[in-house]
Amino acid sequence: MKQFKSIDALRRGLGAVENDLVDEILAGRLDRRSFLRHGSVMGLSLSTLGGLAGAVGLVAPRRAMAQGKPGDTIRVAIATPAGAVDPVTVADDGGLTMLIQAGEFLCVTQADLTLKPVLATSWSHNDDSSVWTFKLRPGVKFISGGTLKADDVIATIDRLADPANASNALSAFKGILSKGNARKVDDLTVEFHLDAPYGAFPYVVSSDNYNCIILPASYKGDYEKNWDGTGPFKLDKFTPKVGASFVRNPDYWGDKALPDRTEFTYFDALQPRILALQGGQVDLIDQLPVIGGQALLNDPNVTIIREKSTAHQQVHMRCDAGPFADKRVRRAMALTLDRQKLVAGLLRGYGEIGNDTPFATVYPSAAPTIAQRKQDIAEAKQLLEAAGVGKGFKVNLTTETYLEIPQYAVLLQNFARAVGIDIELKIESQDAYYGKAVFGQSDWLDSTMGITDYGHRGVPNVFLRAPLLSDGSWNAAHFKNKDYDALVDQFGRTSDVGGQRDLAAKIETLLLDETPVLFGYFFDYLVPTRKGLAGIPPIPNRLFLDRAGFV
Amino acid sequence: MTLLAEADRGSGVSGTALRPDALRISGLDVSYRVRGRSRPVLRGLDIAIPAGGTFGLVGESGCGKSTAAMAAMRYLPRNGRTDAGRILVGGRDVTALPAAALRDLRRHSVSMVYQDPGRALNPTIRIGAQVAEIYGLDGAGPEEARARALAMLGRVRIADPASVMERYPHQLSGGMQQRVVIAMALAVRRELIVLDEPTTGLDATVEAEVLDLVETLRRENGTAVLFIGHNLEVIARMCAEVGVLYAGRLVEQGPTRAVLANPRHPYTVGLLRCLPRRGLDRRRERLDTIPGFLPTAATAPAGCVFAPRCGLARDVCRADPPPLIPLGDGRSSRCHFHAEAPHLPRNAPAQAPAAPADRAADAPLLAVTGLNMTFRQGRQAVQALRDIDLSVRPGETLGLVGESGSGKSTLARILLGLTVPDADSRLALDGEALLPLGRRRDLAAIQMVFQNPDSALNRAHPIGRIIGRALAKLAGLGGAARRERMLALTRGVQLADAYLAAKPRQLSGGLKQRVAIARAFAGRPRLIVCDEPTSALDVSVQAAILNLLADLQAEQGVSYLFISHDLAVVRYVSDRIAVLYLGRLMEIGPADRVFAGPHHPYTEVLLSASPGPDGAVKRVPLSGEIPSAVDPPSGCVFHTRCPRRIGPICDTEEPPLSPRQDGHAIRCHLDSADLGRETAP
Amino acid sequence: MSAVGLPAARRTTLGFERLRLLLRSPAFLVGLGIILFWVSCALFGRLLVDPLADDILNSLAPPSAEHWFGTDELGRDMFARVIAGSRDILVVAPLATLLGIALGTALGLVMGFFPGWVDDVLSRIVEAVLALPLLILALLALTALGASNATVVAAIGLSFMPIVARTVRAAVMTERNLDYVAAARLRGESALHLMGFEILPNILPPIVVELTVRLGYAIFTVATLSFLGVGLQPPSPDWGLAISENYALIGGGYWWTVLFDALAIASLVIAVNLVADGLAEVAE
Amino acid sequence: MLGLLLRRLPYAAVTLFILSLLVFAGGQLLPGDVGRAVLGPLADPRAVAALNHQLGADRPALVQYGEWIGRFVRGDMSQSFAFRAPVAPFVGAALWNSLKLGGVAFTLVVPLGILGGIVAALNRGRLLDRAIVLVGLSATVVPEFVSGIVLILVFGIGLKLFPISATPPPGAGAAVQLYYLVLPAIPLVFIVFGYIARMARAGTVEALDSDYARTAVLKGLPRRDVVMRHVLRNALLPTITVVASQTGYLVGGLVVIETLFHYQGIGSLIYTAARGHDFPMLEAGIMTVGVIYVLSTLAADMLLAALNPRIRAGGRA
Repeated sequence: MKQFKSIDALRRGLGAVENDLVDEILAGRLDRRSFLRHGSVMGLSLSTLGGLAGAVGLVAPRRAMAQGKPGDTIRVAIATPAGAVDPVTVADDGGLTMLIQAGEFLCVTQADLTLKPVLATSWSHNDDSSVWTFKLRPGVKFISGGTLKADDVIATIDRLADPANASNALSAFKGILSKGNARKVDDLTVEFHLDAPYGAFPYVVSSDNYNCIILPASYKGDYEKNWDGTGPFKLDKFTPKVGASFVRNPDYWGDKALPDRTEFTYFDALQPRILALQGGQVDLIDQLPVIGGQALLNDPNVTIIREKSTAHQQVHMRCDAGPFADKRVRRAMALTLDRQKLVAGLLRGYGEIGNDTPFATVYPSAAPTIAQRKQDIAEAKQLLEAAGVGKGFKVNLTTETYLEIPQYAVLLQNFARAVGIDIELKIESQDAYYGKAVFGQSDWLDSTMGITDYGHRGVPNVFLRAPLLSDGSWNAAHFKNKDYDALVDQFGRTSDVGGQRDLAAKIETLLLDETPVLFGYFFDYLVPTRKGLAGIPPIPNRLFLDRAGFV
Repeated sequence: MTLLAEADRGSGVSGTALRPDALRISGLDVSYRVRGRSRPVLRGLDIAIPAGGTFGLVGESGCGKSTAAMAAMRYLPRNGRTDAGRILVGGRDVTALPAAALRDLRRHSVSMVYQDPGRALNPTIRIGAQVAEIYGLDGAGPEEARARALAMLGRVRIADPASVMERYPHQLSGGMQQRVVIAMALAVRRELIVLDEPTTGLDATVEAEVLDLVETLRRENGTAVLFIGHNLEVIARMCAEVGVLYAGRLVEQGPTRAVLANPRHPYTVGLLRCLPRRGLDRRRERLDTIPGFLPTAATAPAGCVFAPRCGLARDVCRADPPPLIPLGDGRSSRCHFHAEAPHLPRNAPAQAPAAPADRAADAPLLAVTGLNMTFRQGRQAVQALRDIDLSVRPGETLGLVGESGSGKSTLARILLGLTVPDADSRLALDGEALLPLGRRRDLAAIQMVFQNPDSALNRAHPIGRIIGRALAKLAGLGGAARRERMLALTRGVQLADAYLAAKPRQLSGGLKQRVAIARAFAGRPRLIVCDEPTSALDVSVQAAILNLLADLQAEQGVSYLFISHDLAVVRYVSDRIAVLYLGRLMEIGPADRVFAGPHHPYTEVLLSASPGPDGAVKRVPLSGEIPSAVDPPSGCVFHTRCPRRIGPICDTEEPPLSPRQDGHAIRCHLDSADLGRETAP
Repeated sequence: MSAVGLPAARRTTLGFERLRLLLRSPAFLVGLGIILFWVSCALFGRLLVDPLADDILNSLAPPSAEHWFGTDELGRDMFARVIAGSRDILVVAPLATLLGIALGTALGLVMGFFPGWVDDVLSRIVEAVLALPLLILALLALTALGASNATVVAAIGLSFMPIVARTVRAAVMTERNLDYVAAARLRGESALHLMGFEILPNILPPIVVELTVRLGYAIFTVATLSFLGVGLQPPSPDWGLAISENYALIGGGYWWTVLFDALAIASLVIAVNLVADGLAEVAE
Repeated sequence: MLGLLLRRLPYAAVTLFILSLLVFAGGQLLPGDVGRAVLGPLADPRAVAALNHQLGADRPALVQYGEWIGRFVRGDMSQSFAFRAPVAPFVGAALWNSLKLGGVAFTLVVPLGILGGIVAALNRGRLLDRAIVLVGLSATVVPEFVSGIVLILVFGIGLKLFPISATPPPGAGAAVQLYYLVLPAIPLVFIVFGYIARMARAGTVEALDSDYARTAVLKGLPRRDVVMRHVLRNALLPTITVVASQTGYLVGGLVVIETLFHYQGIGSLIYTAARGHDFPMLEAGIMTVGVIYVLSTLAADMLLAALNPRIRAGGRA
């Protein structure tokens, strides 16, 4: 039941792009989730969005997220941070989990890919999305005592955008935001002048870009000394390589954290984490891959928090040399995959099938019109025949030991065998696989065929750019296509979802034709918890515990 | 044949008639289980030693004599067992005693002195405690036990026993260690003491002292002795009775004097004929030998165990084992034809090979002048050899004698080029400077025959390869020529061709030594250094090897530098003799002159320490231990131990090696007239 | 003197005697039997079973008539994997052992043969390497070299080198003072000849014993490295790797994914050690 | 004794110096670099270069080593690359953990192993001997991860008798810490038991067969005295060396146990440092293990010397 009156009332306050979004909803091309997500990027307040959604009849599916009781101590097993916990350099899951306990972002990507305002209350952009204006939340106190101001945000962003700073966020800012381009409007307003128009910019300063926790302008690079931030927790005790504990921050600007205390214990390997949960020594572990995690998935004493994510494993095929230089061969390889079986078997259903493009169906911009690629051995054989390798060939697949990648590799090997492609596996440690991570000194970037892990992102932009653009620094497939580059550039500038979808359809078509990278599946984010623990938001890779408690 | 005196040992002690025999072994069969098979070692052994009596059990290696000793102590190895027979010690059957009684027997009645005293003492316990332990068992309190231990160490003539009490075994010399063991064995008065080769491995001078000590203490305590040995001289000195063991059987037994004087078993006869005796000279008469190989009890034939090697053997010998036939006067022999035994035909012809002409006038083959050898030990410089001048003429044998530590082996190694002497030393072979091994031109010229044939042959290589390689390297031969020369060489050392394919471990010690000799002769050697070439061999084998060396010398005109501690052997083989003490040449000269005297006092001591089985020489005692080469005595290095020290001059001034007569030179301040001479003819 | 012929007792060769003794030892025979079983599995296993064939939809099936040892997470037959899992370890471990023995023997020969500064310097280096536990050493080597069958061989071989060298050095030290070496010197043999042709054949018995002992360690270490994820890599059905991949599953009741591999490792190392023990006893 | 110590110390120092050189040289072989290791594969190369520069990891290797060794000899273990904090506390904590675990294992296994070996030797050839030898052999050769997993399953998850982690909660008392270390110590006991028992058995057998034991028996000493006074002291000499040689393993070689039982010991410290290219941490960890090894061999030598007068006088070759 659509309430056109209220829609119109709401629409009066919106710009052209936002109105386009409403059009999309009305045309039935967006589901509630996508609508909310997309709307949040535009800077529409959640209440506005909620009103719009309600008006157009998109009823929120009530998630049964039980609320725990306050005052508990939550014990968590996470991966050992690989090095110093430093917002500028952290690159690993353990480290970022540490960062987000006391630190906060301007906005946070929610489970449904919407952005929740946190330290920013709202944001807006100019016509071509090249200048974004963020309004900051007033009255936010740093643990160290100061109050959040525009200067703090600018200092934080400049610190991360400075190429001289060993900043891990440089990749994310590359081509989007440079140092000095965050400008103060007033104490609570910041303008970001982008290098080029970018429609999904808020994600770049959201929890998606986990280095972007906002620190005081006076921060000196000694994070482990003071664990400053604005978050619901403050550090109690930290022992490098062993663990950390946090207590409730009584001065938190928002709802005070429920747990009295959170205790993180660091583990180097996954199996001991699983055993620790089974042995009752911890209440949850940070993340569970399906492979190796079966014991917990079936454990009646364990509840699995599950959320769709866009994390996946890319199978790249060198487009510039070797057997895969012919796109027919790449397509043939893609046609050997039985994706249903992959998801059902390898992921036990905890994931969804991929269509050889980064557009997971959870992205609102994914084009709904593109047909799903299916296993077709006959066609694959024809393609190989046409490419002159009907008899098959031998090829090496190099990859890393991480999550279920080795098993995926084995399955690929078995799939490919059906068309005579004989895959030899070379499975290395992550160090060896990534090497120096530059062309010519990295198995990842130099191999004929490889599988690489990519984490969850709130928008597909990152996946579309570095791994696939002609000059992309992670372009292991050595895919060079001017049309593609142009399409992605356009996609980045486009902020209306309809336009994005049109472009996505073109990109997807192109990628399906070229198939530089196989996207076999997107796997779900799973967090196993002790039964009775509630209040943990199912946000992929971001463990927020302020609402956690036992029922 | 002159025979040994001192017949009254042991058996003459009065008042023993009523006491039971100290040891009575009857019908003893012992076997070992080796690799799952039972191998007999002793068969039907009968021995009786009266209280206070002395009995020597003599035999060559593998005859079972040590097994007899251990069986008497009831301490056979784990795989050994007594199959039959009784062993009575003081009337008590040790094979049947319960554990406590056996311990009691060992505490009070029987004790033992071992072959290797260094290993018989616990390396981690002080000497004092080890000796005192015995008195503790005897019921003495700690104080008393220590006091008695101290006294006992004094009785075995250990100088400064109080300090020795505080020392550990490795801090003592071999002789001292053996004294300690003897002290423990004789700490309390016992009925029987078993001595198992107690002096093997000790220098002759030390051996003599240890034997004297045992004899004295034995007399004082009236203890009976079972003496196990391979050395007839020693047995003759120590024992009233002797039993000759062969392949696990006693073949002859009787009063030592009578047995040695008039042996009645072909084996005993052969054994005695093998010994180089005084007056024998390789140039005149060859030693006799025993053919064949030593069997063990397990490999001995069915009939008489000696039959395969016996020149008198007839069919009956090969069929029926002879019993121990009593001959009267307490003697017995296990021989069907004991009466003929003294007429055993010679195995080796007596005729010495035609001696080469006396070449005393020839230019020396080897000339050593001013040889010094200093090596560094930590920060100290140790002079192992000092100012050695000597020469060896072509075809001549120079005997080199001296106690262990005198520098004999170092000298040999220098000649061979294995060790580099101090820079100013001059060595020449045929007038040409003798360079260290790496730069030596004619390697074949100087070769060596080693002491231990087991280690001298590479046990991984077949004999043919060992000799063949030497021929290739030293004679430059290859192919058929090498093969031909190899056969000639092996036949020359009387080694059957069949052995060429065998590995060393399949050969007996004597055969191995033949291989080593063949190897030394592979090139055209001018000088062969023989470093105790027969000391590891049994007497019967030694004779064959000495004959062989003599034959080869006569044939090829090679010179030998013959190192040995056995003066009888040295005397037999040498033309000239050099005596070393603490790296100094003390005496050098023609063999006859050195033996006849005048002797250097040290030579005199050496000679008196080994009188030979038939020589009764007045013992000249040698006091103290050989000083350390690190800190040699001032003046004459021998002055600290010299029985003829004349005064302060010996302590301060080193005497020169002064020529006496006929190429005889002695390093002593004394005049020739005042020096000792050989007492016996 | 005429040769009477070889003494009878000495005629049986030592080698034959040793073999006879070995064949009387039940422990040795059991060990040998187990090793032969695994070797035949390694040789012929893959002719009979396919350890890689997945039946992904039938994963983690318990043991049954169809899958005697059940299936793993990819639905692969555990029986096939256990059988085939013997291959890599039985290739890698012996090769690593041989490499270590070869290098260690060479080094030990040099050290033992050249006392003085050569030995001093090498000994210090060997000692320095020995200061690190074997596993750490192998881990470091593999981290540096990257994991593959070849690098595992190299890493373990190199880690064994100093230990073997020390054993060989000790053996050489006693040998080199024996007179046969002096005799060889006296005929002008080169150092290489002395080491390789004179001394080496005589120290083979301790080297063979060392070899069998090292083989046990090598199997142990290969399995451990695989377990730690730096040794053999997927999809090898290697036992240690399988245990590493699956051990977190046993808490969920999937014991069959680990048990049979564990038994396989245990049986193989015990067997090798039984054989090593037997050989060592006989070599004495 | 002191002389022996003074003689051996320079050797120990040289050994450690060579060790540091070897590790340093080996470190050059590690793939990638520290900047990449810290920032991850997806980081911008400019950031990687900046971090390498900050850490000084982009300087010539010899310069880095020179600076490191210069600090090390002054007792400064430098800063960790990955943690950008002094290395010493990390190594200290890890070492202390390793020593605790190794200590528990040692305390259990040394008496057990020696007793087992002696009992076996005294019953040579009998059933008891064979049983001890076989159990020792089997326990020794089964990898820790096999026995460890079994223990975790049975006692940790099944019976819930013991915690499956070796790390006690912070602030735990000695008893609790011990309780946490029991389970992880058991696989170590298994591994080491066989070695010690075997050496103790061999030593005892040798001593029992020795000439001095014969002397003692033939003196008429009761068997108990022979064993206690004459056999054991000599018999245990080789065992001491074995125990010492296992110290290095029990301190530095516990990567498997540390992984299985989630314990921060020096072994896993070294391993993660190597993987993270954390050169100062790697060097410090290895030098620590090296020092432990050197010290334990030195201690064993001293003990041997104390028990064996021959060594005391001469020193070992």
